[in-house]
Amino acid sequence: MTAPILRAQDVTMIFGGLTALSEVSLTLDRGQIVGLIGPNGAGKTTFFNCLTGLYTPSKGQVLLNGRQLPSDPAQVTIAGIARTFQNIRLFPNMTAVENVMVGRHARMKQGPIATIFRGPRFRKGENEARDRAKELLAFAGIGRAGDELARNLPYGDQRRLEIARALATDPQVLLLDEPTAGMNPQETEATRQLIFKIRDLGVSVVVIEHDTKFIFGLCDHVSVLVQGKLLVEGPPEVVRNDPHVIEAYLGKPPEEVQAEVQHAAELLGGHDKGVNQ
Amino acid sequence: MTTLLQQLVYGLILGGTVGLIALGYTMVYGIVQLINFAHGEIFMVGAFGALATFTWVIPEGVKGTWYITLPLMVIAGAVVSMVLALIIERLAYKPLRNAPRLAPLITALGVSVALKEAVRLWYPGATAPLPFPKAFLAGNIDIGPVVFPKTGLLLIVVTIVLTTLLQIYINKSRMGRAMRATAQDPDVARLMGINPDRTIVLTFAIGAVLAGVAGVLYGIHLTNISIDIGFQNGIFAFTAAVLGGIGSIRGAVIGGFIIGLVKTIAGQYLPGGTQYDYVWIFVVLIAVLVFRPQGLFGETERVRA
Amino acid sequence: MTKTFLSPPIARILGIAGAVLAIVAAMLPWTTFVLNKGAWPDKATLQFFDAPFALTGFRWELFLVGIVALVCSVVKVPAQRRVLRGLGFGVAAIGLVNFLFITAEGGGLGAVTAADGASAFGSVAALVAGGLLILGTFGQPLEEIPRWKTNLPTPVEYLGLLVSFAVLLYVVSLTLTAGGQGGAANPYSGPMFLSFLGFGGGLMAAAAGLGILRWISKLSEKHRAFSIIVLLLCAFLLPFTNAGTEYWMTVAANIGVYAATAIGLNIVVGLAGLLDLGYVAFLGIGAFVAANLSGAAASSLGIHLPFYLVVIISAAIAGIFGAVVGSPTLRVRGDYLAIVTLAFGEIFQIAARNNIGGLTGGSNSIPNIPPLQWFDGTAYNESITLFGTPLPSGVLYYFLIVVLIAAVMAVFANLKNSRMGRAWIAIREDEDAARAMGIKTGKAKILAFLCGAVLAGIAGAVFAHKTSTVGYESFLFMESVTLLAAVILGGMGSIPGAVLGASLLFVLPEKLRAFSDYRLLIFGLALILIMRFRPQGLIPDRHRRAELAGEDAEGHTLAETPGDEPEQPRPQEVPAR
Amino acid sequence: MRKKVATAAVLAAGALLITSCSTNKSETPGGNAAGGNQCDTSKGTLTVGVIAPLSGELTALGVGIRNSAQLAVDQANEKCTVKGYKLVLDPQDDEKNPQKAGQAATKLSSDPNTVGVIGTLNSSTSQTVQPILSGKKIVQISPANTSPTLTRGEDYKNAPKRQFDTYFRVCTTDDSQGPFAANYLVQKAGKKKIAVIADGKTYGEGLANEFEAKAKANGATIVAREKVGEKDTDFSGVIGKIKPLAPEAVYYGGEYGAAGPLSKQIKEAGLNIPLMGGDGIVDDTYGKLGGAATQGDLATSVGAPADKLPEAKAFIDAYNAKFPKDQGYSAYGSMSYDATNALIGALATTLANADWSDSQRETLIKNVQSYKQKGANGDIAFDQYGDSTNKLLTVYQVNNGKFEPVETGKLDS
Repeated sequence: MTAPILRAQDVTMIFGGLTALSEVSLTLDRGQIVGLIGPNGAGKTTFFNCLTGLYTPSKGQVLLNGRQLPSDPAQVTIAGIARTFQNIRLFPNMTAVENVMVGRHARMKQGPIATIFRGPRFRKGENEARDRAKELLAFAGIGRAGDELARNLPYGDQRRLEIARALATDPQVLLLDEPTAGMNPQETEATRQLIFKIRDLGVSVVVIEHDTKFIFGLCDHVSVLVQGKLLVEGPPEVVRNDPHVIEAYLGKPPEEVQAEVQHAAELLGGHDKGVNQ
Repeated sequence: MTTLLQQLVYGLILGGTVGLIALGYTMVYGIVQLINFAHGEIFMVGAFGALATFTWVIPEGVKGTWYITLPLMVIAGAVVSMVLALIIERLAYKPLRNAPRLAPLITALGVSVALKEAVRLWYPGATAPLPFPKAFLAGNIDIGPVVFPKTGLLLIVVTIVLTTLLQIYINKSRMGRAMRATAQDPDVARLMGINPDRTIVLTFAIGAVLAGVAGVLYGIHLTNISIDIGFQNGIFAFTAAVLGGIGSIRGAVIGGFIIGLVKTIAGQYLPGGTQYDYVWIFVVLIAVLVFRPQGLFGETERVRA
Repeated sequence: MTKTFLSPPIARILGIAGAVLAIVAAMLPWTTFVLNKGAWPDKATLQFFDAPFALTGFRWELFLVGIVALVCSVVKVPAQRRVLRGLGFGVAAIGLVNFLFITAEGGGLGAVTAADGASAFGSVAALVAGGLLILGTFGQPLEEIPRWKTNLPTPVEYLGLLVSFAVLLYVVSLTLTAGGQGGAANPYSGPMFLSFLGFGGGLMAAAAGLGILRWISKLSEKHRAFSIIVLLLCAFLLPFTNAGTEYWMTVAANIGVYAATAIGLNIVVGLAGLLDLGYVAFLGIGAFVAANLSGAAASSLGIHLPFYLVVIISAAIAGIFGAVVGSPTLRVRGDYLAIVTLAFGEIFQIAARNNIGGLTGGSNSIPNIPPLQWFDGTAYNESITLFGTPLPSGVLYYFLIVVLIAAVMAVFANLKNSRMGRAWIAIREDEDAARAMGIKTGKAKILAFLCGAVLAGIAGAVFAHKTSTVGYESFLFMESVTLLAAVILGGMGSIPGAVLGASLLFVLPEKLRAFSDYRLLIFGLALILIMRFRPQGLIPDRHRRAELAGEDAEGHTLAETPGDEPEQPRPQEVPAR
Repeated sequence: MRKKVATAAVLAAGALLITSCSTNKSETPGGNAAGGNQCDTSKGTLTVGVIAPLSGELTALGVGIRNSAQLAVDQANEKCTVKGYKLVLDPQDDEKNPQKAGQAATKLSSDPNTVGVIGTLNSSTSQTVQPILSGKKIVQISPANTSPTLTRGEDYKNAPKRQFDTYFRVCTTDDSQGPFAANYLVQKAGKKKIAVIADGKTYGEGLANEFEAKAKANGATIVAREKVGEKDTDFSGVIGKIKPLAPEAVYYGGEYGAAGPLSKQIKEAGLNIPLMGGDGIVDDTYGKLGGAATQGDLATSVGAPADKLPEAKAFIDAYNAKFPKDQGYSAYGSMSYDATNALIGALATTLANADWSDSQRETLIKNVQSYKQKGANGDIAFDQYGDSTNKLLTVYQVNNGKFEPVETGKLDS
């Protein structure tokens, strides 16, 4: 086994006396898809923010390829972690292609002087970025939408655009924050396929999701976060059947939930309304 | 030593004015995140309103009777300021409630320019500074060689009293709670049955009343007003509000006193003297914004993702 | 949104009636008395039957609009109701301006109705005609703006562009000279100019309704290089038109300096979304640097460097200050930053007033800065002869400034459509998301300030020589607000917008000197109204324009012209947080 | 709601138009163009330009200049001073901005009928206007520029050199008024410790500098040199600073708007010393702003005392009759009146036997140069630099809020 690409060790986050995260660890191997589930307020997004440099953990550390993660989100992205947001945060007044080209920002090398004089090298770089952006849009399945303003895209396409934009930063790790929230079953399924495709590109993926069914059908490894603590982790089938998880996560006696989950599994594509955290 | 004490006195008096205006900035910003540029002009208009009342409304016979004149002028200044602020809020700011932040800020600039010009054009004689009645309380309290103008003392006392009352009101009353809730999160406040619009209007009104009172007291203290008093004192007051921590009542007033002291002390002792005393206020402003944007008494801004 | 409260036939009749009434109005007498101050007024009272074909001035304009409206309401033209509505606004504007003016001048409503045995219902009729024309468009929903083919043979498209730009040149020249130069000999230049604006605005709105403006803009985007060359050529041809007087060249050059500065500010405000309330300080820094290096007698340095060096030094120093002023952006957010910039602007002003380091001349300013010299030694403020045409003095400055603006526009456009520009826009749209894309936002923002300041510094160097005196009074807070207003009025992030905004803010006060006492008041009110009704500005940025096009389908007019009342407040999008 | 705003805007615009034009109406009664006695104006109309700040902070001063020039022009038209021509005034706003002033000058100078320009108010604006008008040989007479450099160049003390043939001024320069005040205050009034305060503008700073130099030469000690903002109303910082230095008098370079409150606040702070200023503070508003505290304050002004001159009284009466609503003629009104009359007088001489054309401009310049008349400020004539020859200065003292002349004399230097 190669060394894990991303490793969070005993990450603890304290806000003014309130412990939001307590010694949470997570390991992500190359080409793996890891899911993170938990009830509202369990600290999933806080944990995400620690992984993206938005927060610096009060204790513990996050290592990317064995190196300490920088504390600035921009540097984290440059180092190779890209993310999407729980509530879509595109650049609404830019076109889809431009949105993705913004993602290329860190991978382009053009100074202001070159920009002003537009030499051949500048044009080459610009064209490459544009081509790459179109490629990624096609990859995400929204190739037609290139010249539409992001704000005018349908909801599902906006989610895909956000993923394409994140991919444009050439990440090694992609963090997806509720990628299927508010989607219908078809869209959810398409997203799942897209994430597999991304994994096949060699990008490791971490997914936060409410839709347990989606997570269990997608991930190689699932961690359950409850009240800032890691409750259980392991392969989906193990986690799914863990009684603690069922009780803590859904607040219902295990049997009842068990039945529900199985019932849901039968209805292919039953979907979560995407309750916002 | 005498010089220092004297400058401290002057600084405190200026600080009283600035603090009173700063309350309006801090409350409005706390609730709608708008730097209400026009607030300084509301202060100015309050002073002019009181002067107009004195000149044309109060009968000749009682102009010298301070216990009639003073309350009337203060009330007039406060009412004029409040009415104006409410009109502005309704016509200029409210329609922009959901616009990007720059839009109301630019509107506020426009309101400020328009108000100042309107007074210059239509208040008789306002093209030059106008004399303001002292009405009463002439003279000083002498503390050794240091003079303490009685009107200045009044300004300071009123500032402190009004601030205390405001603090109590906001902490104890139902509307006060509504204001604090709206400042925290307007959407949640709405869910809790609070009408954010009413709360915002109330905030503007209270801020304007305080500014109006400040305008009248400022005029009485300095015995002259001009259309330019709004902009400068407005900037000072905004600095004070930021220094004290936006949203903090106590902070605004303490910030005001600090600003007043900075101006007089810097004019006295720092290089450049009075030529550069404004510069020091701006330096304080920049330094606070850069190094402690939450101010002295403000909460740390939470990072939201 | 579009109401259709009239039955189509009635609406149609109303429209035709309006058009006819507009023509009639042009021929009616307009005032009941003889205004006695200039050429225009006696013609205002002219009885049509006294001199049947002597329609001049605003009545000629009204007549023309009326004829066009009549033709358009009888003949089936594309987007008929849009066209008629635009023309209706034009008619109403002409009527309103003259109604108000004559009423005020004549001391009451009698002046525009009937008094002393004379009747003069011209302006009232024009107002009614405008109203009818507009009313007549409520019979059916507004049509979509027609889209014209943009895949014609290239020579035809070139020809179309050439003609369009020639018309543009003519319109600019007409607008500048409309109403005459004003002053004592012609106290009516203000209303005459406003009437012309109503006229031009009405026709432009009609053209916009026909989709012609969109067609032109599409074509010019398609043939970008060609358009730029033709536009530049047009700009260089302006001195050869009627507007080629010394006065208008001076005004145009002054506008140019501010337009160039406004474009610089547009980088900071329009692209990066950072409000800068002290921006004029950079213009001032550039100007003071240039003044000190110009060899002016009053400058304490007494150094005289060649102009191109001066420009570079001015730009560099302004840029350094820009970076310094921008550096708090690393820690300060949003509107707090606006206050920081305001504070910097005030500090600059106080320092300049106190003659800091002997560099600014203090209250005496730095006078007698020598004019620039052409290679053969011709001073820029001398008059020259070009192609056998004598050109007024100041025209060389005008040419220089056209080149300056072209350069600044090119820089702006290049920056905007690049990695850097996209980063700025991304920051404007959503700063956290931008950071998550690997953009070092602090660095990018400082760079925005730096670029903006550099452009202002260059403009400042030209400003110093052009004005010949540089003092702190030219760089007060109000100037910063005016520049900001130019950017906002024109449309944030839009290049032609900044030029148009600067032009309007400087031409209008020139044209309306009679109301100079109200200049600032109107200015303040205008800021409020723009933010309320058209926050995207007159020529919105491409992105925002696309967004408007979406709404157009629902039937709102695209108010391209300043004379038009915008149809409805467009809710500004709420940026996702 | 939106409609309401729109309606309000339209109404406001309408109100603006009406109010702004209603003053015109009194000048041109609608209907009949005749205005009393008819002069022969067969040869046409000539323009007298005015460049002054007509919007912004300095409006009061600018309007005073404009109205006074208007008065002079109207009187000339009534009296048929310039045979065969009607004169019109063309006031231009310079927003106190040099660039705008240049623009205004260009505009005026491109009109072939512009015979001359009255203005500007600020020395800094004059600096841009001078070369433009000079290039077209158009006379400029300033009622208010006090910087000596405008007429005599940068080195005006040692090597005076005329800058522009076309430029004249009727007001005095800083280098005569300042020293005159210093002589009086130090030698006559015996004040040896003086605090000098200025408002940072060209006029105030120049005056204060000249005063300071001469006062020092006279043996006085300048205990402080302070600056206040031109828009300030609160001077406590400055007062607190000079108070412990125990000055015997304060010299203020600036205008009455700030000087009145300053004087009052000085006295209220317990400093019972007189304030002295230049002609910029000689205005009744000074007494109103400063109240009883101004008693005993001093000022210098140009020429013999105004109310002793019949011309001055005539001017004031005529002005108040003509502009009852507007602001007073303010600090520079009478100067503007004199300047306009000088221009018109010279023009009348020039055109006594000739028609107006560009070739008359040289003659007009000569005639202005040799003009000599009594005006509202005493004798109006120009020396070889274009400065006023009227070096007569008067010291005034405030008594019951009014400036009363104390002594009149010349600067003997």
